[in-house]
Amino acid sequence: MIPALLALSILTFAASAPVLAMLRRNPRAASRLGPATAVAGCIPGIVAAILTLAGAGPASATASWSVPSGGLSIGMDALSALFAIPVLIVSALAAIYSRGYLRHAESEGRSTAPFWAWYDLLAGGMLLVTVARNALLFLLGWEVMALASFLLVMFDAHDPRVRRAGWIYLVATHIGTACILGLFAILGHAGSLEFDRLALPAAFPAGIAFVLAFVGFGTKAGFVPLHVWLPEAHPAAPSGVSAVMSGVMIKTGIYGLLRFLMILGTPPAWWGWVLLAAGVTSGVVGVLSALAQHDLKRLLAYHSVENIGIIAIGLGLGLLGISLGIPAMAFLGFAGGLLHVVNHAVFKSLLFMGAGSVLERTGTRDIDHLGGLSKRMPATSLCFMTGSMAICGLPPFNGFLSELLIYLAAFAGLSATAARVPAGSTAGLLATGGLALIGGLALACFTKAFGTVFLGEPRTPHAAGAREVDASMRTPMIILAAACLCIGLAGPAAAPVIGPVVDSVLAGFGCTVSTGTAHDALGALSAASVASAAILLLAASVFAARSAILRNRRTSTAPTWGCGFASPAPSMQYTASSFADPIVGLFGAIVRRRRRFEEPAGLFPASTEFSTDTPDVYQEKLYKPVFSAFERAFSGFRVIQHGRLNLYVLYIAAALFALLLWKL
Amino acid sequence: MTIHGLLSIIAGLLLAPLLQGIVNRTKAVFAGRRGAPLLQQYRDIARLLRKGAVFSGTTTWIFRLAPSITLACVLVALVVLAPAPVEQGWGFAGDALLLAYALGLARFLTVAAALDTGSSFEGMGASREVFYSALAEPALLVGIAVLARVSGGTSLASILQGAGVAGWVSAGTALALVGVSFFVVLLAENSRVPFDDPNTHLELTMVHEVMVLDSSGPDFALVTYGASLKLWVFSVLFASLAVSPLGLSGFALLGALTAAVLFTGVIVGTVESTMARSSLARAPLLLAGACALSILAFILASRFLS
Amino acid sequence: MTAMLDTVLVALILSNFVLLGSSRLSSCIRTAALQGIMAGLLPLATAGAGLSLRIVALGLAVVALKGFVFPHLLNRALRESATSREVQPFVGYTPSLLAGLLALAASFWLDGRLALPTHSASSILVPVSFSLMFTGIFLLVARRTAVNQVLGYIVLENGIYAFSLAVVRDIPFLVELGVLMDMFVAVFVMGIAIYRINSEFDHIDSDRLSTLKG
Amino acid sequence: MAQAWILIPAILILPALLAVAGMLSRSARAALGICAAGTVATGALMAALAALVPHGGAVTVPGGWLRVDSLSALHLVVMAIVFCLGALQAPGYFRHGIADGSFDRRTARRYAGLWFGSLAAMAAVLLSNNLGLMWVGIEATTLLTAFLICVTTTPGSLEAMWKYLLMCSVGVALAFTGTLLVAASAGRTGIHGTEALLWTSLAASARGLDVQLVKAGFVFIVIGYGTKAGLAPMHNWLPDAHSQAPAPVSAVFSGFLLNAALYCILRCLPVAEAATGDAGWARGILVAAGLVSILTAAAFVVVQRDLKRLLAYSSLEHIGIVTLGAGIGGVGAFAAMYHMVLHSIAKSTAFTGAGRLIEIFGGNDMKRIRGSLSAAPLWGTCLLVSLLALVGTAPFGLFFSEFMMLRAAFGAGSYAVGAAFLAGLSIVFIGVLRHAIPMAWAPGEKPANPHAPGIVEWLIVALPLAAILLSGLWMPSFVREAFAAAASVTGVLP
Repeated sequence: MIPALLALSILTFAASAPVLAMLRRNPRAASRLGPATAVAGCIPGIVAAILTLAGAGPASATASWSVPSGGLSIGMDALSALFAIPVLIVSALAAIYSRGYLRHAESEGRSTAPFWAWYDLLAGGMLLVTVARNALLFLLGWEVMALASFLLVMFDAHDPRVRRAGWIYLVATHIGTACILGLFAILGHAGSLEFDRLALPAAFPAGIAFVLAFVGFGTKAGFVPLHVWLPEAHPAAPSGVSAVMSGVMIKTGIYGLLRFLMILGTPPAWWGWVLLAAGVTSGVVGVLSALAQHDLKRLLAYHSVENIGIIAIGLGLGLLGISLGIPAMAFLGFAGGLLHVVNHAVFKSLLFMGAGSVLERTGTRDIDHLGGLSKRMPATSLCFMTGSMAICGLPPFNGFLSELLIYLAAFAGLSATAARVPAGSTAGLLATGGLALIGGLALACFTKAFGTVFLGEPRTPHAAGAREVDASMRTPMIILAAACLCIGLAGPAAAPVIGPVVDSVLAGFGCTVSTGTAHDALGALSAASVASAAILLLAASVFAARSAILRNRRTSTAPTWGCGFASPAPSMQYTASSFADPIVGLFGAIVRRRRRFEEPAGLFPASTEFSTDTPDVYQEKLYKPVFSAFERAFSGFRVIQHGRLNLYVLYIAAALFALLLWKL
Repeated sequence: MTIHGLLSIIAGLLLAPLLQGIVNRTKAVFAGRRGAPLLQQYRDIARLLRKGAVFSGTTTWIFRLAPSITLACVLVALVVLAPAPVEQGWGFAGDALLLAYALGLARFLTVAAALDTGSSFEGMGASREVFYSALAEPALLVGIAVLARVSGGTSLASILQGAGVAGWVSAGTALALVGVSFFVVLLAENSRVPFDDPNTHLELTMVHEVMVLDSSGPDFALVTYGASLKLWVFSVLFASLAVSPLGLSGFALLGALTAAVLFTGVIVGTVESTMARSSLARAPLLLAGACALSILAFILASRFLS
Repeated sequence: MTAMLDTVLVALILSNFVLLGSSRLSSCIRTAALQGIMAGLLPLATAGAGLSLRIVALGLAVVALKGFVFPHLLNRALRESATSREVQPFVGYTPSLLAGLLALAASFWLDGRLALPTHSASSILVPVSFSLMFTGIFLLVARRTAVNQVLGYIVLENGIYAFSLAVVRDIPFLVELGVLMDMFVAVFVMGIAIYRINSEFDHIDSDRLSTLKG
Repeated sequence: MAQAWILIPAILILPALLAVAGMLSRSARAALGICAAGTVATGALMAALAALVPHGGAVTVPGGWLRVDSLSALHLVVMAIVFCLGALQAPGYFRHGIADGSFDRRTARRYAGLWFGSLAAMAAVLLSNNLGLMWVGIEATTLLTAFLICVTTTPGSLEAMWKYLLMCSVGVALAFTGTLLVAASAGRTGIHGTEALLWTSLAASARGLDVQLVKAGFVFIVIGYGTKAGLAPMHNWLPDAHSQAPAPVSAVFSGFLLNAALYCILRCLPVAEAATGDAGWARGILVAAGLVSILTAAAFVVVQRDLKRLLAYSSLEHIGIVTLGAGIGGVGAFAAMYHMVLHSIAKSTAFTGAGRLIEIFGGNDMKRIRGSLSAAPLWGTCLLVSLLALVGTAPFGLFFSEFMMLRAAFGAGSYAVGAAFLAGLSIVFIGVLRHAIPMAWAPGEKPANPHAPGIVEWLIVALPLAAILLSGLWMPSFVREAFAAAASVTGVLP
């Protein structure tokens, strides 16, 4: 039943893609059929995943596949279901959203048929990745996903920045894939590539396999410093696709990492440390880089790096919990990390859709050119605000629950067996401090983003002329915003869902936790939800009381108090760059802001310019130099193809002699 | 909930504006003035509640909604924290995070409301607010982590009660350092000197006050009361650590705690009177110092406990 | 018989040195022709008692090709290109002679190293054939004009031909014919190529054909 | 089908007749038509012959000089496909030349004659059981194809032809030496005369061969045929010849000429391995040659500016991959066969697209080719998709063959080899796509009104690409068996 549903889902995607690709000449049909097939493809998969989580238990099916050592093995267990649900729901919602978002392109006479074809392939690829039970099938899904998302990024390829982004994305994703290929080749040494038959060769150092998995899947997930493609590619894609890529596609990296770490066996402590360190680094670097941006979508992309960092902190604590023998830390760490996977999918896709709506209506992604949109786009503004609060981990929204669990994992490390396991408490401290710093900075970043874009007065005519987006774009955002709140309030219901998933992961690592104590820890979720509800209720009562008081009073409207200045103008508002400047300045070692400033000259300076941008430090200082060094080296190597026939003949002779000397 | 817990909440709700009064009175004493009455804050709030309101034409529903939600958040924080030192089994695992993040929500809305006005001054205040708090949060949570390490608890109640006499005996230095760190956080979070000067009327130098320049009437009353409650909450955190070595319980503990909270007001007033407001560039240094103290405390605690 | 064979082989070596040390292209062609004739006569010398009509025919064909057809082709190419000397070879003539000596030494070393189960007619047949091959390759590498490179190729082929006599008792006739055909066509094609290069570029310096690189 | 062997001489004779017909054709167009029709007909014969080869067995012409087994059958099929693709695209490619007179009747006749000549020569290589005859075939290919490079004479094509001619002649001469050495090694086993050059008899008594001679012979063969196959560092003629030849010829060069030479090495591989005691002596050489080729190609791909040279270096890389796979043996040899077939198809298609784009945009320089997807959708898509396939993106089949090869390398414990292989692949991936993205998407000057492709042109693009795509998703059992059987001819792992 469940495998059949999954197969139906995947086949729907796979079959509709070529059909859509052929509709290039018939854009009307494509723009209807595209979202319809995407949603239709998602539904059976969602049903299957929900059934699995609802207790139908793991199910799998195998069919033979004619490609050597391939097998059409798909399966759904709790872990797959947990990843498949956000993948499919976000894909479906983003499809509906993209229908409206692409109307603009259609009105310019561009065919969206290829877009929808790639979109279906992307969704199908992601689903395949989460349900494949054969390494070759997994790779197929993985590569289809990468290729389809690359082609989607290239949708606006007339823009040189988009082409650059696509190129960086492709390079990064390929380097990741190369590592995964290596990993699978090692694990599949015995011949079969079925997941349950994969194993490390005897005496092969597991550490190398771990590093391959970490780099391979971490590139997709976006751990610092493997993240450089992310802030390039996500903003470049059409916003619906950004929502899918940032919201769920990068999670396949997390999924793959978890799935294959389980195959690698009992983790030594240093794996956990690596993940924890990567998590804290990604979190802090991600959020700081986001703070320095004034491109809204780029900012959101950096936040994906940050949130992947938070997830990695959770998983790192989980691994450490296993290897240090602190079951509570293991349980809570995985629970928090996995819950955050779901939560981040919800609010990040929401935020990208919000940013996309803003972009669609104003034509700009530059925060400092916007402002005052909350009056003009009220629904978008409310949704974006919800997402902002959720991503900052604030109650009563969903982000709070997952961060709470990760904190609890850290506390478990700190306190439970404190005296005996100093490593556990160090990890706990690192996670606590890191999360706290990340949380504070995230709040700074999202007050900046939300405040500058939606509040105050419009800074440019683009923003002033904006209107609310239409229903097809609004509805998915409202659904996701509602989901943020609902999950946040559904703590009591979350525990029975997340518990079995974590149990299965721990079982995969060969670690069993007495379910009683561990599940008790999830009780904190219920309490947190109750507290969240209390905040809402209290706020409502206070507001009601305050409104009642004001009802009989005289209220009037006046201009904003300008401290005596009589004619304030919108351009005098605080800009996002100024807002973030103190923090960015403080962390100048991590984020390098470049300033371009023309000194005003002469007695009556006509015009002058000031602008800042913040390129990625890793790209500037790490990848660019390395790549150009390679390029120089290769250029030097061109000398051997100098055009002289004589020497070519000499090469032949030299090769002959070398081989004779070597082999005779 | 026992009577102790209930009383501690009620004390907070009722006495919070008094704490502000104590701070102001202390400062007046240091300055050689008579100063405003101790209950001035109550009068201010009552007066504001009776007034009408003026709203900026730029603002939206966010500006109107924010003070209410902010107050709700601080109230929840109070309910979570206030009974923790006196009530066994209060709260839940990780409720310290609820405290921190509820205040975070309050901050988000305050900042959003400030930005909603489109005023450059309020924008500047908001920028500083998030700047300070981004640094204060690690100091606070690492401090709590140290307490968790010492006490072995995960909820605020078990952390604050568990730090008790035994904790002071085994890791007293560490706890003292955490106390200092908490106090710095208190000053930063409540926009006190040396981070902010609540008395000044130069908009360019203010942090919290400048963010609420456009608030008026009942909304401003909510903001003012919320600020008092927030000061109370942080004072409870600091004071409970201070009274924990006394080994009291029941009403004695409640009384001592309340007294300590009010005395915290005196300390704050003293600090404000003897220190100058530090420059913007130095403020992060102080907070970083607080973080450093917390981490040092952690290292010490680990050494003491192992 | 062996004495005669050895004499021919020594003459082959000497012809190598002439080729290496001579700058006049026409004399190089003549030397190569002579070398070709000697190589063509080799099977008659090695066959001993098993001399058959087939071997004679083959030898004569080789003599005709290498001794007369090729030189004629190359001479024609030379006339049309108005080049008579190799002016600046990559490796000068004295070093070339030294290299020839080295190649000879290497040939003997390689022969010793390989310990081939060879023909008993002469003990120096294999090293001489190696030395011919090496010399051919050396000419290809060290000379500038296309004509000289073709000569190098012919010398290389001579070496291989001699080598085949040494190691394989009897190559099937058809294959032998095919080899000969190919050899002929190759040189023919090269001649045409030189002709076309000459008409296109007004020179036959192959080192100036180096625009395609990278 | 006991009489299946009749097809073998037919395959050799038919092209010879067609060459005559082509040289007598009345117009350039007719010559190209004969090329297309004749190639398809010959291709059909080859495919039929390949289909008739019994599983694991062989079809032998009485006398034993001509023989087809699984390895040559597979190559025959590839050859048929590649030549058909080349011949079918030629009328479109030379259309302008015919119109402006640069591809006149004389040229076309010569072209047709050389085309069928090389077809016959390459078929002879595959069909011969006699190592000498095989050598003759390779040498004949060299000489015939040399003129195909400069069908339309330009300074560049002459230079390329000269280099190709000389390097390959030297290489093939060395290969002949190698062949002689191998034949000489049979001296002790009692195989004499004619027999000593027959592959079947050598393979049958490989263990009795003189080890030292076989070793020397194999080294000469690898270097000699390797020159022709374009293995580094003997590859220098390859980019020149590919870049200067007309696109249909480049397609055949890259798609099959290299394979034919490599085929000769693969033929000798099991003999050399068996003679040296199956200890991996000969395989080690192939692994080294493969890796050197891959890495050399990788370095050049990154800094390339000329589209056809880029494709040529990609051929160098792939020939290296096939060599590496054959060297690894076992699963690697299977993957090598798989890879060889797919590469030939993909590369011919890539040259088809590249040729047209070069014509449309007026130059080989990749900086001139911009926005091909919108300017010439069919050819732009053709080039982009075939490049994606060539660099090994899934779900194209080359991805899976490369993965299998990696697995084989790791499975054999050669982690360093696998890692170097992976690094080379990644560099090529980056290097190729760095050029492919702007060629496909970057906006640029719209070329003047490209000619709308006809149905044949759609087919020669769509069919091969669909096949490569499908090959990653589905491998019918007969294909699988064909690969396995071909791989087993190159020997099995000890």
